[in-house]
Order: sequence, then C-alpha cells, then structure tokens
Amino acid sequence: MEALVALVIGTLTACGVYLTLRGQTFPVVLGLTFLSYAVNLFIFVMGRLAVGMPPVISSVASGYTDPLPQALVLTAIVISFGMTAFVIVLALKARAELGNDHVDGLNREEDAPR
Amino acid sequence: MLDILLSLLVLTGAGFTFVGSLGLLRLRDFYTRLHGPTKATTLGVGCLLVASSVYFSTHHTLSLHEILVTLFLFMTAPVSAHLLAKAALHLGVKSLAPVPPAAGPGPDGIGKPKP
Amino acid sequence: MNSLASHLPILPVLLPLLAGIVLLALRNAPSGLQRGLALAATLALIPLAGALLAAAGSDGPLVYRLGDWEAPFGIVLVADRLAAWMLMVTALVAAFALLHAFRGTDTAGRHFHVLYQLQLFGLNGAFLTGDLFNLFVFFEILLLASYGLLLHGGGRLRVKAGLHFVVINLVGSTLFLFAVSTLYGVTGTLNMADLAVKLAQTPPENLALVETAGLLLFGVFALKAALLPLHLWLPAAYGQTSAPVAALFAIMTKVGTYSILRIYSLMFGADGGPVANLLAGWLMPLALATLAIGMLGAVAAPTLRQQIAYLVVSSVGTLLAAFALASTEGIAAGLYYLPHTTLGTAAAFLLADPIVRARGAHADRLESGPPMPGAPVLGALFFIAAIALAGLPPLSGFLGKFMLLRAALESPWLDWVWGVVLTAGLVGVIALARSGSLLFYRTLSSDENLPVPRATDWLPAAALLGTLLGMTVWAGPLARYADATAVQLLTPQTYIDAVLGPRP
Amino acid sequence: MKRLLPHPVLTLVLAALWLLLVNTFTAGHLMLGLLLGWLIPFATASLWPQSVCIRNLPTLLRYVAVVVYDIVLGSFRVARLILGRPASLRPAFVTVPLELRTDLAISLLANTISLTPGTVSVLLSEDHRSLIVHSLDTGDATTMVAEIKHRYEAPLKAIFESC
Amino acid sequence: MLNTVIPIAYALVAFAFLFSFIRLIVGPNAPDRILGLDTLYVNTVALLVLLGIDLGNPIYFEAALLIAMMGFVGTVALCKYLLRGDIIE
Amino acid sequence: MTIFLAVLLPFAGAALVALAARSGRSPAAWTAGAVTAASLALLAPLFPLAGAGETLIQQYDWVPSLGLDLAFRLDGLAMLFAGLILGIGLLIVLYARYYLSERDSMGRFYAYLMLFMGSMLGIVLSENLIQLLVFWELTSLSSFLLISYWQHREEARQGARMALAVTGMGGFALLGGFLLLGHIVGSYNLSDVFASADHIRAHPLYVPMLLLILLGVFTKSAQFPFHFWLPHAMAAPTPVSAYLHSATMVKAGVFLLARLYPALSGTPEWFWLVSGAGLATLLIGAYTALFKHDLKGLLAYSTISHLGLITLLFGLSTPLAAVAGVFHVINHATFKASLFMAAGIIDHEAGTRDMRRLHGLWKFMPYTATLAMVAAAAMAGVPLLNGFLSKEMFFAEAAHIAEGQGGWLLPALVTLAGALAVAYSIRFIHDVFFNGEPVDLPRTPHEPPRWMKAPVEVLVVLCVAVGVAPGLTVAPLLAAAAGATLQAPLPDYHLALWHGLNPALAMSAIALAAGVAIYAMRRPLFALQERTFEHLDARRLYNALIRTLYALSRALTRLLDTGSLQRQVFFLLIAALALGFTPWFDGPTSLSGTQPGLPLDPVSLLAGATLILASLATVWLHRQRFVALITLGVVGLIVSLAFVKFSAPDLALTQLSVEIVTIVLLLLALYFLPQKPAREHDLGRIWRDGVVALVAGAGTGLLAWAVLTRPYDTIAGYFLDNSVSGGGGTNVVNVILVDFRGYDTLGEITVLALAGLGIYALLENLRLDAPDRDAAGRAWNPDAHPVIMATLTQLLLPLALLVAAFILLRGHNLPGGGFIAGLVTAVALIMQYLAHGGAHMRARLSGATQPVIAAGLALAVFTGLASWGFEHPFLTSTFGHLHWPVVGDFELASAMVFDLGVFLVVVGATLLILVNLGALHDSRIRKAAR
Ligand code: NA
Ligand code: NA
Repeated sequence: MEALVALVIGTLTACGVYLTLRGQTFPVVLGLTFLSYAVNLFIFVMGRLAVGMPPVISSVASGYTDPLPQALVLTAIVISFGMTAFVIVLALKARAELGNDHVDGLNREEDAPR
Repeated sequence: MLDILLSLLVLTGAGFTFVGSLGLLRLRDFYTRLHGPTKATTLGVGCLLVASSVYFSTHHTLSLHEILVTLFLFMTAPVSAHLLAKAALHLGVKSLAPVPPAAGPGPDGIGKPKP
Repeated sequence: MNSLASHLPILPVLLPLLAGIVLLALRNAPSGLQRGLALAATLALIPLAGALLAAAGSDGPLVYRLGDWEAPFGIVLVADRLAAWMLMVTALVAAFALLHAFRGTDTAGRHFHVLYQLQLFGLNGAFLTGDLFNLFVFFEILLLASYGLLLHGGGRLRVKAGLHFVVINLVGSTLFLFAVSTLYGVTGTLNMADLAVKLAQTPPENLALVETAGLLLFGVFALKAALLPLHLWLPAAYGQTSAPVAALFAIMTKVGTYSILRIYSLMFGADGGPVANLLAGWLMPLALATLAIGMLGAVAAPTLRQQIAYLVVSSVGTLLAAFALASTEGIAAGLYYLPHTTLGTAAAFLLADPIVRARGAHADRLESGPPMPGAPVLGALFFIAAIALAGLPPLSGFLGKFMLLRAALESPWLDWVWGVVLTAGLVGVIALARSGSLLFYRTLSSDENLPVPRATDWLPAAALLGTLLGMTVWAGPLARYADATAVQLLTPQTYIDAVLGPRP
Repeated sequence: MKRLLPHPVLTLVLAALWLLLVNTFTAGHLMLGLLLGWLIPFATASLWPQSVCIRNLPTLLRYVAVVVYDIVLGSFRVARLILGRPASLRPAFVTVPLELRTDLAISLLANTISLTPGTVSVLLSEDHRSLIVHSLDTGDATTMVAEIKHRYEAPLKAIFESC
Repeated sequence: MLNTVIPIAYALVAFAFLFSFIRLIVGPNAPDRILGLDTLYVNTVALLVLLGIDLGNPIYFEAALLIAMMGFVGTVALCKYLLRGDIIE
Repeated sequence: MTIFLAVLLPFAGAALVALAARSGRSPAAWTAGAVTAASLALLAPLFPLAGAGETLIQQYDWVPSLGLDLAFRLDGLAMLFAGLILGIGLLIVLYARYYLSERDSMGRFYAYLMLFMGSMLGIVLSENLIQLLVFWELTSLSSFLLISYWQHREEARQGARMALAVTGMGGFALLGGFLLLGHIVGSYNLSDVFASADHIRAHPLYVPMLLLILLGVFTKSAQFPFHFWLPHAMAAPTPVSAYLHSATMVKAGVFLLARLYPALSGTPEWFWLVSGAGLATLLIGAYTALFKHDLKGLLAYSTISHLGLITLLFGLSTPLAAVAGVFHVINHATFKASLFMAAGIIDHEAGTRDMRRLHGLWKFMPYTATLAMVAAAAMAGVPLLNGFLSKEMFFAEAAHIAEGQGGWLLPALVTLAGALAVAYSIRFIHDVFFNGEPVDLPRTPHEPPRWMKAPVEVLVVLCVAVGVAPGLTVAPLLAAAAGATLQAPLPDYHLALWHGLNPALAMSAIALAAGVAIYAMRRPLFALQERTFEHLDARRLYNALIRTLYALSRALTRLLDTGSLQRQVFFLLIAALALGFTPWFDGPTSLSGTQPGLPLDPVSLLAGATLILASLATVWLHRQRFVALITLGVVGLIVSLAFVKFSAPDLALTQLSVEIVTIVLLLLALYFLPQKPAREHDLGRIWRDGVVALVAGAGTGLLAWAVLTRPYDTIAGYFLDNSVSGGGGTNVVNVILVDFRGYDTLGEITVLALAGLGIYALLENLRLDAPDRDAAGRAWNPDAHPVIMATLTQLLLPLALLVAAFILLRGHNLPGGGFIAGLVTAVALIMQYLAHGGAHMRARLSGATQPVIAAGLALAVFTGLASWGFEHPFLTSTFGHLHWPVVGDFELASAMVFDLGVFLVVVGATLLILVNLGALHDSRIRKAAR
C-alpha cells in the first residue's frame, strides 16, 4: 500500500510541476491545485497509513492513527483553498489588465516562434 | 436471517450500482446512457443505505440517518439528469431517437440564438 | 498570569489582528478615523517591541504557552533577543511607511488598512513563533496580506508582478509543507526546540531524510529572502508596487533571512550533532553571489525603484554572508546590518515616491527629466539615502559592513567576503552616483507643470533616514545587543531550556 | 406570527430530519431540532417567497408508495435492458402535455418521471405547458403519456394545486 | 454470509467505478463526461456505505452525505457552464 | 571635547550656512567664515602644546565592542594640517564670496564647503583609524558635491562621478587595509599602532595590508595610475579646486602616508611601492602639465606632480626625506592655493582659461600678474621662495640615496622633473602675462575686486616669508609636524637658503637651465606630444571599465531576469531538486526503512490507478479546459476517498467541500478566460518541463516512501490522551484544531479572511469582456434559471443548512467542525446562486459578508482573550457539562465558540469570494447598457 501511496504522491507532484510550468494562467492554477493535493496527501501520510482507526476517542476503537498530521492537512487545505481562490481571481485580473491569459502577459503572435 | 437480509441488500445495492454504470458504458447514445445512473444507481445506493441502516441499527443503536442520504440522492439525481439532458440538447449531442424540433438547437428549438 | 505584562509576547501579535478586525468592521467609517486607528495600533507596536527588547535582554527568552499547553504539544511563542529585535525593526518600518501611505495610497483601493494590520500580524507572528508549522501559517498570512497590498491600486505591470509573486510563493509554500511534514514524519514533533533536541539525536539511517527536509526548508527561506537564483520575484514586485507597500516589504525579505538564521542556528547549528552545520558550503557562496548579482542588477536597472529593489537583493546577500560566517561576530554584524538595510531601503522606496511624482512623465526611469520641483530637499535626501544604501560612512551601513568584514577576518571565506563586499560597495557607489546625477543634475527644459512636493511627501522618508543616524550614534549599545543576541543564537541550549524546561 | 414562524410545516420536517441526522432521539435533541427547524426558515425566509400548501396527506403518502414501488420494479426492467442488447432499444422523445400549473408541482412531476425507470424529464417547454421526456425503450408513446398523467400528475395536482 | 458478500459487493462497485471513469475519459462529449463524474460520485457514496458496513464504523456516513450533496452541486455547476457560460448570473 | 567640537562645528555650520543663505549672499559667506574661524579658535589654544611636541588625545566611547572609539589626536602633524585646512579655508571663503556669480547658490556652495572642511579636519584629527576612514569617505562624498556644483555642466557631473568612483575605490581598499592593520595590532588607535610598528612590519599580513592602504592613499593623492580623476575634478568652481588640490583633498592621501609613516615605512615593499609610484607620478604629472592649454589643467597636473614628489619623499624612508616631505606639503599648499586663485581671477576677469588665447595680460592686471608670478616661481623652485627650500631638500635626499645605492638614475630623473616644473611654470607666466596680445577674449580683463585679491596676497606673502626667512617663520611648525610624523627624534637639518655648493644646488641649477631650454623648444615638443602621447589617457581605461561594467551588468541581469514566471518557477524547482537530492549522494542512509507496510487491496489499487490516470488525463487535456476540470474533479474525489480509507474522516469532508467550491470558482473564471487557449509550439520546453516534472515527482514519491517505511516516535499520544480530559472533545483532530493548536487555526482563518478581502479589493473596477457565445460559436441557452432546477434546489437549502448545523455542532466530538460546516453552508447558498442567479439572491439576502468575517474573527479572538480573565494564556479553553431541565445533559466548550468563529469566517469569506466573482457579470450588463 505504501508504494501505491508514494506513487500517487509522485504522480500528483509531477503533474502539478508540469502544469505549473505552462504558460497560461489556467494550467498554472490547475498545477497549483495538483501540488496542493500532492502535499496534502504527503503531510497526511507522514502520520503513516492506518485503516479503520480514525482518531475519534471511543470505547470500541481498536486504536487511533496519528491525529496531528490530519489537523495540519486541514489547515493546509484551507490555506491552499484561500490561495487558489486568490490566484484564480488574480488570473482574471491579469486577463483584464494584460489582455490575454499568458502568465507573462505575452501576445500569442509575439510568443510564437518564427 | 438478519445476515441473509443484509447480504441480499448489499448484493442488490452493489449489483444495481454495477448495472447502472455498466449502462453508462454500454449504451449507445447520451440520452440512453442517462438512464442508467439516474435510476439503477439510485436504487443501488438506496439498497446499500438501507443495508447500512439495518446493520448499524442492529449492531449499534438505531440508525436512520441513512434515510437522509437517500432523500438527498432522490431529490438531486433527477435534477442532475434534467440539466444534463438540457445541456446535451443545447449542444446538439447526437441522439438515436429523433429530437423533436422544440427541443433541438434549430430555429424553433430552445437552443436557438437569441435575437 | 494576571497582569498584562505576563501576556507581553502575544501582544504584538494580537494588537494588529484586533486592529485589523476593528478596521474591517469600520471599513465604511471616515478615512480620518481609520487612519487614526491604524496609526495608533502601529505606533503602539514600538513600545511593545521596546518592552520585549528590554525583557528579552534581561530575563532571557520569554516563552508564552498558547492555550496553556506545554511544549512541545501546544504552540509556544518565544520572544528571545532575536525575535524582539525583528519586532522592533518591523514596528519602525511599519510606522513610517504607514505615515507615508496617508498621502493617498491608503484610499486608492479597498481595505488597505485591514491588509496592512494583518500583514503586521503575520510578520510579528512569524518572528515570535516557536513552532515550525505555525511558522508556515504565519508565512501564509503575511504572504496573502502582501499579495493584497502589492496589488493595491492595480495597474498593468503591478498585476503582472503580483501574479508572478503569488505563483512563485505558492510553489514555495508547497515546498515548505513538504519539508515540515518530512521533519514531522521522521521526528514526530513540530516544536522548534523539540526538533532541535530530536534532530541532534538523528540515527544514521534517517540522516539523509532530515537533511533533505532541512535543505528543502532552506530552499523556501531562500526564496523568501530572495537568494540567487530565487531572487527574480523581488525586483518586479518591489519595483511595481506602491511606495509604502514597497517600504513595508523591505521587511519581507528579512523574514526569510530571519528564518534562515533561526532554523539553522537552532536546529541545524553547531550543536546539531549529525545534522550540524547543514548549510555550511551552501549559504556563503550563494550569499556572495546574490550580493554581486544584486549590485550588478542595481547598475543595470532602468528605473529608480528597480534599482532600489536590486539593492535590496544585494543587501540580502550581505546579510546572509554575515550569518553564513556562523560566528558571534558574523551574526552580530548581520544583526546590526539588518535594521540598517531594512530601514534604509524602506526610506529609499518612500523617497522614490515624491521623486517619481516630481518627474512627471519621466517617472522613475533613470534618464534626464525636467527640472524637478523641490529638488534641493529631495536631492539632499536622495544623497543621504544613497549613502545609506551604498554602505558609506557616516551612516550605519558602513558600520554594518565594517563589522562584517571584521568578522570575516577569522573565516576561511575571508578573501571571498572581502573581495565581493568591497567591490560591490564600489559598484553600488558608481550606480547610485549615476542615478543621482541623472535624476537631479541632468535636466531638460520642459513646460510640464509638475507638482511641488509638500513636506509630508518626504518627511516619513527623512525620519527613517534619521533613524539610521541614530543607529550610528548609538551603535555601541546596538552592537552590544547584537553581540548578546548572536551569543544567544549560538547557544541554542538557552532557547531549548526556555521552551522545554531545563533537561538533565 | 407569520413572520416569526414562517413555515411551521418545514419546522416540523426539519426537526424530524434533525433527529434522523443525529441518530439520537432525546428530548434535548428534539428541542435543538425544533430550534434549528425554526431558525433555518427564519433566517432564510426571504428566499421563500411563496409558502407551500400541502393538502391531502393520505394522497401524498400513497403517491410516495407508488413511486417507490415503480422505482424498484422499473429498476429491474432497466437492468435487464442494460444487460441485454443495447442495439435493440427503442429510445424516443415523448411530449407530455401538462395540466399542472405551479412550479413546485411541475418540478416534482419531472422529478418523479426521472426517478422512475426508463424515463427522464428532458425539457420543460417555455410556456410550462408540456414536458419532453426521453424514454429508454418506448412501446407506445400515447400509453406512456397517459400512464404518466394518471399515475403521477393527477395525485400531484390533488396534493399541491387544490388550495 | 455477509463476509463473503462484501468482497463481491466491493468488486461490483469497483467495476461500476471503473466504468464510470471510462465514460468520463472516453466522452465523447461534455455531457457524457459530466454524467461520468456524477455517476462516479454516486459510486463513491456506495463505496463509502459499503466501507462503513465492512469496518463496522458509522463514522463514514457524513462523508457519504457530503459526497451526495457536493456531487450534485458540481454537476449543476458544470451543466450550467455548458448552458450559460456564466454560472452565477 | 574641544577637538571633537572643532570637527563637529563645520558640520553644524553647513546647516547654519544653508539657513543664513536665505537672508542673502553675504550672510552665507560671513557665517561660513565665522564657522571656520570658530573652529580654528577652538583648536588654537591647543597648538602650543602640539608645537611643543606633545600629543593630545581625547577619547570617548562609541562602539567599544568593535574597538571603535571616538578618538581625536592633536599632535604636530595634525596641527599643521588643521592649520592649513582652516587657514586656507578661511581664505577660500573670502575668495569665493567674490568669485561666485549671482546665479550660483551661495548657500549650497558654502554648505558643501563646510561639510568638506569638517571631513578634512576629521581625517587629520583622528586617533582612531576607522573614524579616520569615516571622515575620509566623507571627503569623497562632499568633494563629489563640490565638484559637481555646476551640475548643469556635463564635465562637472562626469568629473565628480569619476572622482567619487576612484577615491571611493580607494576608500574601500583603505577600509580593508585598516581592518587588517587593526587586526594585526589589536586596536585601531594610532598610539597602539605606533607602539607595535615592528610587529606590524614582521606580520604575514603586512604586504596585503600595505597594498590596500596604499591603494587608498594613491587614489586620494592622485598617484599614477590613479591620477586621471584629478584634472577632471577641475570642472569644479576654482575656489573648490584651490582648496581641494592645494591643502586638502589630495593632501589627505599624503597626510595618511605621513601619519602611518612610523608604523609602515622602512620595508623594501614600502620603499619600492611608495617611491616608485611617487616618482612615476612626479614625472608624468610634470610632463603632462607642460602640454596643458587650460590654465587649471596645467595647475592640476602640476599638483599631481608635486604630490608625486611628496610621495616619493615619504617612500624614500629616510627621516630627512620625511621632513622634506612635510615641508613640501606646507609649501605646495601655499603656492598652489594662490596659483589656483590667481587662475580663477584670470578666468573670472578674462572669461577663459585657454592659454592659447590668454596672452599679454600684464597690461590689464599687473598686480595680479605679479602675485601669480611670485607663486609660480615658488612652484618652479626659484630661490628666495619657499618652493626652493623644500625642493633643495628633496634633491639632496635624492642625491644622498643615490650615493648609498650608487645609482645616477634617481638624481637624473628628479632633476628632469625639476626642469619640467620650471618649464611649465615659465609657460604659466610667459604665455599668460606676456607673449603678445590676447586672442579673442570674451571680456576685457581688469584687476579683480580688492577682497578677491587679498587671499592671494596673504599666501604669496607667506611664500616669500618662508622662502626668505624659514627659520623665523616655518621652522617651529615644521619641527613639530615632522616630529609627529616620525614619532622619533628629528634628524639634523638646517632650514637655510644657502647650504653651500652641493649636489642639490647643482641639480637645481641644471633644472632651472634645462627648464628654460625646454620652454624655449616648446613648439616642436607640442607637435611631438600631439602625435604621440596625447591619446594616452588613463581616463579612457576608466571609461572603458565603466562601460564594461554597465554592459556586463545589463547582459547578466537580462540573462537571468527575463520577466518570465516560467523561468522563476523553473529555477525554484531546480533549486529544490538540487537541495533535496544532495543528501542522498553520500552517507549511509538507505531509501527504504524497516517498518512493515499495509497489504494492498484491489479496490485501493483501482482507486490509485484511477487517480493516476485522471491526473495524467488532466495534464494531457489541459488545453481542453472544461474537460480538464472534470478530470480534476476525479482526482479530488479520490484524494478524499484516500482520506476516508486511511482514517481521516474530517479531512475527507473538508477536501470534498473545498473541491467543489474550487471547481465552481474555476468555472466562474473559465467563462472570462480565452475560450481557445494558445497552442504550445516549443517541443523543447515541453520535454524539459516533462523531465523536471518526472524528477520532482520521483523525488516526492521516494521521500514519501522513505518516511512511510520507517518507524517514528510522535507527540501524538499526548493529544489522544488529553483530548477528552483536557480539551473536552472526542474528535481529537477537532480538539487539536480548536484547542491544542487553536493558534494555527486562528492564523488560518485569517488567511481565508485575507483571501476574501484581497479578492474583493481585486475585483473592484475589474471589467472583463463576457463572451456571448461559447467556444464553438454557439449562443448561450436563453433559459438562465431552469424552473425544475430552481424549484428543487430551493427545497434543498434548509436540508443543507441543517446538515451544516449538524456538522458544526458535532465537530468537537465527531468528524465535522467549523470549517466543514462553513463550507457546507457556503455551498448550500452557492447552490441557490447557481439556481436562481445573483440578482435574485442579492434582492433577498444581504450581501454583507464582510461583517460576518469580522464577527467571526472577533469571536475567535475574544474567545481566546477570555482566558486572560481567568489568568490563563491566550486561547486556553474550558468546558463543562450543563444540565438543563427537559433538554438534559449539555456540553459546552469555549472551543466550540471558537469553532463558531471559524464557521463564520469560512462562510463569510467563501461567499465573499464566490458572490463577488459571480457579480462580475453585472459589469457586462452595465457595459451593454452604455
Ligand atoms: Na445524480
Ligand atoms: Na473537525
């Protein structure tokens, strides 16, 4: 299972990195979202994998997984949500101000290789 | 007895879930595919929820909150289907059945351009 | 725990937060009231920082346990000498930049004062926290506030710079999380003191793991600090935003340098056992390269504000070179230089504003423009600011540089530090002399009707420059404090004992 | 009274749902449920311009039973169709003229049609006088329309449009 | 008996999941993909309910509830985009 | 205190002068004079002591930890220089009052002059080397201001910048040198430096230290090859030149040579470096001076030459040579100052300084001509004038050294220099005052005003007095200054006109005769010079260097900073990869640990595979933006599932809600973004990014693997143990969020609030073109709010809100809490916006989300603050079980109130973001209406 999780985290990171390196704002936002998935999963699994052991105290529970990474991920999710929202709106603002959706405000014609 | 009931419910639920998605895969145009998930699947999940309700009511305390999920699904699934169909008609998605002019994208249809 | 004094460490965090909330509630109140409140809240940070300086100087690190949970389980605030020092610098820069903002920046868009106070909340929180994840949270606060402030007022290039700033920092934040969580995954703790203890006992099979985390963390801080090659965001962002924001941002790179100093003295410092001196070999070459690139950028800059921004880059290099010496003298030199460069660049950004206005269509492009109204005052202030930025006597920058060079005497990096610092100083003089000459001396005739700057336009900048003079005059006590701070940083056990209680 | 307690039926329904949600049937939760049942409609009253009128509770219950029965039965039929030869399906769009006039009733009808097997409400005409339904396997369109009107539209009209 | 049925149920739901995903990827048009996603959400509800029964822990119920709700909102928003472009107008 | 005050006074005087200048030109001059005089008056009482060979040191603490004191020293050498600076300064003040024209700002001039004077005084009166350096740099800065005083002139600006660059370089070198010196000695104080002279000379750092200090000295004193800045500094007003290049600026370097003479001299390195530079400068200066057509240019090169002479003397390292050096400092100051002033008068009266046009001025200004001739004769070293005396001593020393070393080259070269000095002095006199009629002068020259001549008179009288009766005039001063220079008993020397027939006299005679001869042959020499050396100018090298610096800077900056975000991200990634992978290349760490893993089940495998495929599909299809959003939705869904699977129900709930809100946001944005994204052409870029992405993915995957396969000790046990007893809740994650780490949460809701407010501010005045058809060119569907959707969605609202309340209230004990409840509430409301549209909702719901945010934050903060009342730190929680009749047992925790604050902020911020973004549409309507 650990290998699968590591593979998933790696894939999410790779996709995030590739998209973040694109030239238009939209894929960049997608890329950042991917990166946040990757890192949220990463933080989460730092508490190791445990099935059926949610950290909710009860008399019948067989055990509990580490709750701290979960709390950290919650914080990270909310923060990255705020950030994503901001960057989306900023992309719109850039679209309005720069006239196109290239991250550097380039024109398509200028951008094209000759 | 309870075990059998539960097993039956679980199996039926999973079965319908399976069949609904299979329909999504197999059927030949969008409008027919729409039928699978909206009905077979809702019933499937419904059965599973009943199973869950029975299971937890017998293993723990009375558990009826599964009804809520069912209610939710029954209220939303048709709306989703309706909107999907509307969108498909708007986009002029290919249909096996002839599309009545009032529904098509043509000059009389709902998808006609606004003046 | 009944007197307000016992809550001293949290006050510099809570005050701007509360002020931000009140200002948000009063967002439609008359701007006079908003300004008054904002100013009162900002000015109050100065005595608070002063009290912390005094307390941290006499009693050792103050530890404030949030929620009354003991470390390492709850989050603690640690107000040691370094934190108090940073708070004071922040408070000073913030107060003067805010005064400058009253000239109209604050009303050019929405929520300036709220964002400003929350930016201070983020900054102060970052300096005070003793928890690595909490540091991340406060990084995010200060970043988001800075995004808002950076973009405040809008405009084409500002939006582009803002977009770049935001995206690069988001990637940086991701990196931060990878690093912090790896440290947690290996050591099982987040408290910085506890991490220091645990890291020093790292078994060999985990060594590369924690080193990876430690180095990734360095990457994040290097980005915030604008260390080569991660400095590219800075010239655009600082060069494009409004003057008071750029001035306030002068402290932003210092958050990165602060973090480098804090983490790599406490957790990966000389006492770090297997992870000791993690940055040795990385920091000094990068710092010196940044110093050089910053200076060359200042030479090449086409506009005044970009030039100042590159000088900020260069000052980051200087600072980190000092810290990289990892000796009492080196760190003390950096600590003395830090307020100097922060206040100095803030003053320069504030000063650039009336200069830009007085040049009409030529704005801050480094080229001949029309005769500048108010040139004598602005020119004199520019001259003083240039002295400060170039690190020339008699202002504090010279002393800082002197301390750095002196500290480098015992270092194996001696030749490099001296060569780069001295050459860069000369290059800075050449670049600034050219700018001053172009801006103030070489004038074209013009019939543009340019506004005459009022005293309020340049007084905050002048006052900031005045603080530099103060730093020179009172260099003795300041250097003593910096020395003691450096000693405290190089004996992390003080910090650890304060947070975790003395251990056998 | 109307302003303080805008939707008494809704309040009761919500209180009941609350008890379902919390899975605990105590007096305390009943009170809490009633409180929320009052608070939620009160806070969102502005979004509820028209109050819902429900008559004929027995009809309503019977209607629900019929629909559930149709769903269960129909599901098997649809399952058979899906598992069978897709090429043999006879899909069609069928127009159902409407007698219902209120939006709520029309929507519930459309919903019912979609929930029950083999049919999906596709489109409501602009004048709300007819509903276009897609049928998965249509034998006779007229019978189908009649069935819909009889089984679903009539009771809905009785429940919602007789005030 | 339940213990033997549950793996079968898992397999059935898993296949359902797979089919929906295939439709989502294959399309060929946007409504098909949305339909695929919508069904995927419903499949997930099924999976969670099954997991709850399997692990004997009712703690996964809320996730199922939220998935039902969020899946709907997602579908509505996506469809509305196709129909109107501007989803909140 | 006195010395300190004397130094400080001119600085304060600068401000006074600027103030005084507001009331007129004369008040400015008077104030400047008064300040100078006052400073002199402060020091004068101490002169007798210094004259008697005593050293006065006044010392105050400054930065004791660094060995930096405010330490002042008054000894003979300092007295000599202070006297020159203030005495000649006084004359310059007087002279400048008449020299400057109506257009020139008196205030600015005198203020700069005062700054410069104070800096010079600081140099010569410093006991502490670093303090000396401070003043040293201040002279560079203030001379920059003085040289560029006529800032409208290109050559003034250039000259000033060049002077600053060259002397600035020297300053930085000097800083290094002083640091090394201080390091060797262990103190920066001169007394300590003198005391450890032998130690210094034997120290391994002696040579680098010496090189650095000499670099400072040579640049300041315009020694070859750093001499080129000085002639360009002549662009300054003549009073400035007279001051800077006679007694002050350039003398600072010489002063330093004298000051450090006892500590540094006497080694072969010192001898060769100092005397070599001095000799070269002496010759090159003298030679070049001869060919300058500009009056001030001639004087400038003559200055260079004389500075070379003095440097050479100190370089020779004999006590007598040092005495001669000090003596020549005095003499050069007097005759050169007077010559510059005379040149200024000529320029002022005739309107030009070009010696090809200035001829025969004797007729117009005989008095000035006489003064100038005397001064020029002193410069040439004519007997009965002061220049002769020191030059004789110089020749004698040169001959003496030559005797010892047995060479003839040095005497020959210095004699040649003497001859050249004679020649250019003659040229100065003959060309200007005689040699025919003036050519095309702008003005008819006449004698200057009375008080403009006075300073020249004073100086010329001094030249003569010293020259005729050195013993009666200069002897005590010279003795004191030389004594202080040597820091040793003075050698035997006699100040007299006649020393008998000795080699020096012979050299003088040869020099005089040869000088006359050279002047006589000047025409062919000029022609030769124009063909050969005219273009040899170090300034070209300097300019080339500066140009290279600029070109290099621009190229390097442009190379790095292309203004491209992609490049920045790329750099960051590369840096992260380099940092992250480095530790694994050496060391014992193996990638996999020892912890046994969980078995892999088929459903998880399927989910994982689906996630990976969906991710790849998103990347593959990212240009089909709408489809990419759908596949992204799958990714988010499976991530939530992973949270469920691995025992994190809270996370799953949060992720699910955030996921949907994000998709709604992206859809809102998609509408305004270009429908047909640009195609990517650059295959190389795609490959490069692909490789980086793969390596990064491998990195994080391996990192995760490495951690997951290792055991660890965690602080988590504490949370599990104390959650119920200390935090009052069974949902440990929630208790961590609102209690153990409530401070994080406070920060995080602030982030969310900030995002909302920032977005609100961003959206202001944002106008976007709203497309009226989709990517395929199809018009939008006219049915904006389908009835079926609207009606049924409305029914869902209370249900959804009920769920939100449920999630909020149970969060402390079971999965849920403020965040999730907030997001569910927001989603419930967004659902209504989707179904009914913004206008409908705005008409019914107050859009005041900002007060909700403020209230939420306030609630959270005040809950935290409440603990102060109970003498606990911020955010300390409390909880209790209340028993209400009928209702039953009821738990109330302060953390729940905190959570309510969280809830409010989340609702407020999310709605603020979504609703305002949705309302962008209104701008389209407004635009259409217009
Ligand atoms: Na559905
Ligand atoms: Na929670």
